[in-house]
Amino acid sequence: MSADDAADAATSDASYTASVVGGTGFTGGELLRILAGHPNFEVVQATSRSADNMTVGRSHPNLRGLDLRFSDPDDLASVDVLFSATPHGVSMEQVDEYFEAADTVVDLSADFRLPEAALYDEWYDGHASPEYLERAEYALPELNRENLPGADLIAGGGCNATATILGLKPLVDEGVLDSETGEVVVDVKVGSSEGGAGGGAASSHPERSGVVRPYAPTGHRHEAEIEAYLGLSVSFTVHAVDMVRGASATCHVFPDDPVSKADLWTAYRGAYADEPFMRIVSGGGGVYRYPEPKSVAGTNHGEVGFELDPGNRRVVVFSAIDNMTKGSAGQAVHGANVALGLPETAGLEFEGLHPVGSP
Amino acid sequence: MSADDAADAATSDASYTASVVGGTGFTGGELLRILAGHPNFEVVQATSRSADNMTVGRSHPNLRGLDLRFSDPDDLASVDVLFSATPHGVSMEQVDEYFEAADTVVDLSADFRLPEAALYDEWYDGHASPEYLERAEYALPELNRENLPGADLIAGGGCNATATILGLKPLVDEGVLDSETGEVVVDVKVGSSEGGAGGGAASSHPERSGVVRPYAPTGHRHEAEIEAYLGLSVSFTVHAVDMVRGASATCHVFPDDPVSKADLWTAYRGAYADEPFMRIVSGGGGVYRYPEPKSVAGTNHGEVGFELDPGNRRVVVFSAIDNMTKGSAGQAVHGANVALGLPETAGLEFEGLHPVGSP
Amino acid sequence: MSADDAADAATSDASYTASVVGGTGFTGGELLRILAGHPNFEVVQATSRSADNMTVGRSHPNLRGLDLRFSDPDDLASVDVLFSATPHGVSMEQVDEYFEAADTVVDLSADFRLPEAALYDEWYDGHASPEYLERAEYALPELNRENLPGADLIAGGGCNATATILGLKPLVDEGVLDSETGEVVVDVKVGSSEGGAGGGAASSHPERSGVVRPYAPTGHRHEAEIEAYLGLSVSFTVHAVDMVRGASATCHVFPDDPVSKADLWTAYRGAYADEPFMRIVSGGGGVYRYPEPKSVAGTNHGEVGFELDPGNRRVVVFSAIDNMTKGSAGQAVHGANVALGLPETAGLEFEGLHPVGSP
Amino acid sequence: MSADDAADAATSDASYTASVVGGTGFTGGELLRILAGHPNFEVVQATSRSADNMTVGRSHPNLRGLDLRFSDPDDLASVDVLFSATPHGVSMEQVDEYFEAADTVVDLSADFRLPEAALYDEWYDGHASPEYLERAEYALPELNRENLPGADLIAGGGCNATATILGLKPLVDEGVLDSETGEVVVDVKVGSSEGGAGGGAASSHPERSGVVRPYAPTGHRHEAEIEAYLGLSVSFTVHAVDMVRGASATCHVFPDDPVSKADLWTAYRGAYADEPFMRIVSGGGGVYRYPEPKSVAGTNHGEVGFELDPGNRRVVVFSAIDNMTKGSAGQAVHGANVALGLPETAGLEFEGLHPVGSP
Amino acid sequence: MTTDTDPVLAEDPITGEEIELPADVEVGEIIDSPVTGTELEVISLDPVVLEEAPELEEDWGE
Amino acid sequence: MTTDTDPVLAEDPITGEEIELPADVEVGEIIDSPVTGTELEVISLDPVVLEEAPELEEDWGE
Ligand SMILES: NC(=O)c1ccc[n+]([C@@H]2O[C@H](COP(=O)([O-])OP(=O)(O)OC[C@H]3O[C@@H](n4cnc5c(N)ncnc54)[C@H](OP(=O)(O)O)[C@@H]3O)[C@@H](O)[C@H]2O)c1
Ligand SMILES: NC(=O)c1ccc[n+]([C@@H]2O[C@H](COP(=O)([O-])OP(=O)(O)OC[C@H]3O[C@@H](n4cnc5c(N)ncnc54)[C@H](OP(=O)(O)O)[C@@H]3O)[C@@H](O)[C@H]2O)c1
Ligand SMILES: NC(=O)c1ccc[n+]([C@@H]2O[C@H](COP(=O)([O-])OP(=O)(O)OC[C@H]3O[C@@H](n4cnc5c(N)ncnc54)[C@H](OP(=O)(O)O)[C@@H]3O)[C@@H](O)[C@H]2O)c1
Ligand SMILES: NC(=O)c1ccc[n+]([C@@H]2O[C@H](COP(=O)([O-])OP(=O)(O)OC[C@H]3O[C@@H](n4cnc5c(N)ncnc54)[C@H](OP(=O)(O)O)[C@@H]3O)[C@@H](O)[C@H]2O)c1
Ligand SMILES: [Zn+2]
Ligand SMILES: [Zn+2]
Repeated sequence: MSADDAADAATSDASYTASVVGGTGFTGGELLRILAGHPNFEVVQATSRSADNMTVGRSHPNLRGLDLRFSDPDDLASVDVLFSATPHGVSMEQVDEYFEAADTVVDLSADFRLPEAALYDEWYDGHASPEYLERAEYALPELNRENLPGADLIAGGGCNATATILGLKPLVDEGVLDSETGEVVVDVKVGSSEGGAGGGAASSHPERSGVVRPYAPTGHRHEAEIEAYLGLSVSFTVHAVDMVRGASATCHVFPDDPVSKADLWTAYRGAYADEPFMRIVSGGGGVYRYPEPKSVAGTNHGEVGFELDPGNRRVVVFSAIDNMTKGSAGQAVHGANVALGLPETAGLEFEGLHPVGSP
Repeated sequence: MSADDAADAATSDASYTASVVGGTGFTGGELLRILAGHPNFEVVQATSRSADNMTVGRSHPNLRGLDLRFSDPDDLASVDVLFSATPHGVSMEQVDEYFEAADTVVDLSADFRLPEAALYDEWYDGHASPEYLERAEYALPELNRENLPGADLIAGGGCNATATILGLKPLVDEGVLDSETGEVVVDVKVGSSEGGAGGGAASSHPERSGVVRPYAPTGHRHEAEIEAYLGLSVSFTVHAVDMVRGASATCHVFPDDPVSKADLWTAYRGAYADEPFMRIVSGGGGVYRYPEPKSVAGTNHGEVGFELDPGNRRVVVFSAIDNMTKGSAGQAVHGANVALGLPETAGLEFEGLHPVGSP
Repeated sequence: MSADDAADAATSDASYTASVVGGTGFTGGELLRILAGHPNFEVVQATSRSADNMTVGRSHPNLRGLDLRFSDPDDLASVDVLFSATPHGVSMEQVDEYFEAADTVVDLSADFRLPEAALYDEWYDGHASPEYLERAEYALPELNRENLPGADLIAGGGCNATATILGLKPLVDEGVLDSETGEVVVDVKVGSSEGGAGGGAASSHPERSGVVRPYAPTGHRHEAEIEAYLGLSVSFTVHAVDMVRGASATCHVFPDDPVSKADLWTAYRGAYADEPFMRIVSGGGGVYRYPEPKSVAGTNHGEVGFELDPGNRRVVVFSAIDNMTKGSAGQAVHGANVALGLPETAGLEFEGLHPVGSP
Repeated sequence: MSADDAADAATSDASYTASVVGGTGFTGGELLRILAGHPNFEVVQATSRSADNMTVGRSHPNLRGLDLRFSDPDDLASVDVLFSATPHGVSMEQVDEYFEAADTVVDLSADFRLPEAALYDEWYDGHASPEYLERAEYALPELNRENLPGADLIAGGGCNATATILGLKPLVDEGVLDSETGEVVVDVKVGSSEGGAGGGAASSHPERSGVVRPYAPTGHRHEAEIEAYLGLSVSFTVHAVDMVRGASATCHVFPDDPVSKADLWTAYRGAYADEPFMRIVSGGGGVYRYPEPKSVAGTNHGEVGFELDPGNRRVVVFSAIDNMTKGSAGQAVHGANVALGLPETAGLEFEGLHPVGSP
Repeated sequence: MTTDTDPVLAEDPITGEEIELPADVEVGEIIDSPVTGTELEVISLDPVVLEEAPELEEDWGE
Repeated sequence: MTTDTDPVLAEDPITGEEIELPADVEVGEIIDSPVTGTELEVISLDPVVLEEAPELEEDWGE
């Protein structure tokens, strides 16, 4: 079944074969988890160079029920949709092979996220296949839903960029913020799964436990993505904290004109009331009054909330996602669902746990 | 629909109304989470005295999508199935009212777990409704599947007892262990959700973080349950460790006659190969070689594994569950599925996450 | 021995009797720990209403070696120095009694931190003993060393305020920042001990584990302290993260005029090179490149560091302390050491641990 | 100054030069921390192959105040005491060189712990320098104080063995346990620092967080040490749990003859009442009723406690230490203090923190 | 026909939207808005008038 | 008909059960048993003979 059959696919009996390149990795494993429970996908291949021929459950204990072994990424099966979850730089080299094997390619790396080759020269080490950049669509439906149907190269967003974009977009849409507004400070806190399965000394449990560690004080590459898609230049700083899953962005913004809490509710309700995965959590009672990564852990939900600080003419926006789902694999599947005309929430229904520790 | 229609229910369109008494609690919230995703249940009531009229999502942030408010436990709605998740002692007092409101009662407390009133005198403070004890069926299908169909009073097992029973039952069934065998030491490690939502000073984050704390050095009441259902007297010690969900039982046993690893595989495969929720994890490669709570967190799975220690003529058995699911709410729903003739895994399909921190 | 004998005290054989009001609390326990190892103090009383007559070691297991029992705060012993570690509002009511019992009073609450009664009307619920405000000296020697010698009412700083003040003061002193500069965003991450020993539902282990939780989105009272002592209005937001000890302030500032990294090093070296407890950690190699709470846990050290973000004309300043030591009890003892003419580091020599988890 | 001057050293002005081989490692760093604060040692060398010429503070952020750089282990300085903290197998190869450089060698590895070469054949891969085994003294003063004075080859105990030996020794000394008694089950829980600084995939933060992981189900080499020094064969199982520092041994023993709680108190008080580092924590009130690793974290203390289980004729013994101090570096220094005739607690006075998370 | 278990309707004081409340709400009761989660105080019943409840910060200490 | 992508069959050395292995396994390769998860070494190919692989405990240090 090819992407141009997408129109038919809205019925729940559409079925696509899929492969996952980079199946031993964290986001690769998350893709496998989601696709295994997705009614419209059948995973036929998961690749690994290091665990070739081993069962998938050996790497991902939650997938022990899956009857699948890793195979070599050099022998790509022919599938409808190929998901690639490799480190930056791999898929831009492999994209031709990917399209020989598949009709639709969904890439989770940064390789097709930015709209122009020049940005790869500025923020990365250039681009090996710039001709694909125009063809690629950013996977995040809350940002780019209208361009996804029928897209055949889908680029998953960066996890920290996703958290930030989801938090600030309603303010940009409402004109509260634009490129002329003053400082936009985005202070991000992330879990250890952001580093991927191959972490080094700084990722060892004794060194990484209990930290609040500035790990990207300035110059994080996700700034480029945020600027490209929100039109805002942001002052971005990322801290590692003691959790495994989760990215939390606190955005401190200073609108030129005063806004009221009702304005903010209107802006966020307008943007997200009909979104299947977005929740506004902003004050209220009980323990969970604002967005928190652990409220959305394991889910494709994004939580956003805000508070006014009139004394400083500031609006604080909180945004929380699970970097492994909404921030990567879940977003990729969500984007693919939209591209293929499947129900948006297919495969992404898990609502999360409570109580839950540091998921 | 009443329990005696159970035979019809194997089709996926059977539908039961349900209520949850104790809906603000940890296992009450877990019941609500599972039932909300269960194709055959519709939750019509969740009770709370302390949060009467508040939304369920205020207590359980993962249930913000649920359009339900807590109501008073004194006004029980008429339902097919009433789940009670109250502290020990409440449901033995309320059971008549429960049966006025519902055809089937599933109780998660210890109130109907033990088979005889005398055991409540010995281990608890006696029993207020001993006439119900015979009627009650222990919820764990791996132990009691044959007696569950049609049962209308179902008693969920204790979380630590469940972990232990699942670990040792195959050895009892194979005759490797019996009441004449020597010492059976069960050393349990549990997460903080076992204490329920109302924890005191010892449960505060600063005091409870990072602990290995003997919290029931001896005399834990689950010994009674284990003895009642396995016929074994066990030396039981429970430690609190730094996780939220999870119970892990390490059983050190000393069979009279030598057993081989192949014997053990035969025993455990015989017991669990056809069980939908049980996994044998015993050696092998990678990071996850033995049962671990985090491999099953959020799921209704139980993992069991074993290792031989010939020098000490010992068999070590490891058993890991999530106390909130397999150890309480999931087991209760699993038991109810069997009792009502529903597909066993209905509502319990979540397979868990990887990586995951301290779930 | 009274405070006016301070001049003699620089010899290591000066000896002061001390009492701790609020000895069961977290900062009270930390005071007892520090004073027990302090060569110039002898603790003669620790008060508690709830644990009257119990041993100190029952509340604080690290102090089991201390032969001391709690006594009633209504029966204050006559001592040289009284340390009060009670919730806000208590010491402003008790200060007359305190001075009847002691020559020198060191208060860890907010009650004497702010210079003017009007600020208590604005940020708190007014002040019961405003006549003491002028007499009080802020305890932080890095800010207020010259006014401490001979002071007899010493007000310990707020933990988050301390982290912020230590981070920004060098920039204020150098004129990089002043009240006319643009936005100063301070994004703080704190551990659970900040909540004190009496935490409620939000502080329970299951709810508090693994969080990134906005707990003071705006309007935190420490803003008042920062403004009072740095002359800067700051946009302040505090998040709870999964650690027990520690406060980390990330300050995002936008100087009017460009600064170089050399300027920053000059400013911070100028401010802190001779400070016994301050360390500049700013780039470099290995795992610990910037300030981290766990690097200073248990110590009276403060770490500060900075990074330039020329693209956004931003300077990011990181500041990390242990809220229980540098942020409260350690600062109080440091301030008392200066006030009494004792060696500054007396009792505060512990250098911390590595590796260390979530201290 | 050489070891035979030890008699003079009881005065606090004795001074020994020391080197630490393996200074980048976890126990090497802990040695450096302790020795830096030890009044009778002056560290002149810390070796590293991988961080040669780097500052010690780069590896161990708590030692930033130390003015010392790593140097090559091939160029050993001439010192009074050489501490070696290398992986198993290194010091048995280097011991001749060590003694060329130093009068006294303190080894933290397993290389000189066992009394006979045959045990190395059985439990390890043989021994390269068996002629030193008789000369070596086990470092733990609670076990071996009488043989330490004047010893010039001191072998630090294994961390898990130390916890177990401290827990069971009083029962062995009192004759409650001997080699004829029935099963002795020792169920151990340990933190991630036991794995050393070079941990692999299983030690990464995402995989190691929140675990209860059987990491040595059977056949742990510390069984050999325990048997050698207690004369007991123990059934030993080790679990990794989510903490960084700490080893907790729960010993389940079944004495032939009934013992009373008074007997147990007598046994443990007899063994430990005069020990400077041992504490009996056994019941009582408050949060900390039994031994806990976090109560002793960072200290050289050992906590032991016990409970009777008459129904099972069982005694449960709990023992908690910090593997980095009492379980390795602290024990090594304690042993060296005794060997050299220094005050036993010199350098080891730190009493720990409260509250403290997962240290 | 309305029964006493039918939800009652009210205006959310923050967003102005119509929201549903349980039939048995009482004056003075604190109840959370289904739209914003904000805690609201029931000021009057016929019609139901709601106001933002004063924030209780007990668990959010410093 | 078998193709070179059809799985090959072998006997699990621990349980004696028949297990499926990928078509392209090679002698000397380590592969985990789908039944027990145990790491098995491929000793020969025609027929496939498997043996328990020596345990690598690299990540399980003390
Ligand atoms: N982690 C996150 O939160 C997150 C969020 C958003 C986006 N992303 C992006 O997603 C991608 C994957 O991240 P991750 O965290 O899952 O990384 P990871 O855990 O390190 O996994 C990388 C995977 O790629 C495979 N791989 C590496 N080099 C390859 C090559 N040259 N050819 C084929 N396969 C190769 C690896 O397996 P073998 O070595 O066995 O082949 C492994 O399965 C990255 O681009 C990352 O930026 C990650
Ligand atoms: N936590 C576990 O891992 C686990 C495992 C197995 C079994 N269990 C058993 O499950 C039961 C619930 O445990 P939990 O951990 O969920 O406890 P929990 O978090 O403390 O919740 C108890 C619930 O019961 C309600 N409640 C208390 N007293 C009541 C009464 N007299 N009448 C009506 N409702 C009452 C409480 O709400 P209101 O006060 O608002 O009414 C609350 O919703 C216990 O019997 C426990 O032993 C728990
Ligand atoms: N925790 C921090 O990180 C931190 C940092 C900087 C400043 N502070 C400030 O230090 C103070 C203490 O904080 P904490 O965290 O240590 O609090 P805590 O753990 O709650 O302890 C408060 C202590 O005060 C006692 N107490 C309460 N009310 C009292 C009264 N009316 N009269 C006499 N004693 C009373 C309590 O004991 P009994 O009830 O048994 O008498 C307890 O010992 C607060 O003002 C706080 O703002 C705390
Ligand atoms: N961790 C514990 O809790 C604990 C407890 C009791 C006993 N022990 C024992 O203490 C010893 C050290 O353990 P650890 O946890 O500190 O290990 P670690 O963190 O891995 O450190 C090992 C150190 O040895 C150095 N090293 C490695 N091979 C060497 C060689 N061939 N020659 C010279 N130096 C070498 C390494 O540094 P370079 O590679 O830079 O030279 C490193 O500094 C082990 O024998 C362990 O069994 C550890
Ligand atoms: Zn934790
Ligand atoms: Zn942790």
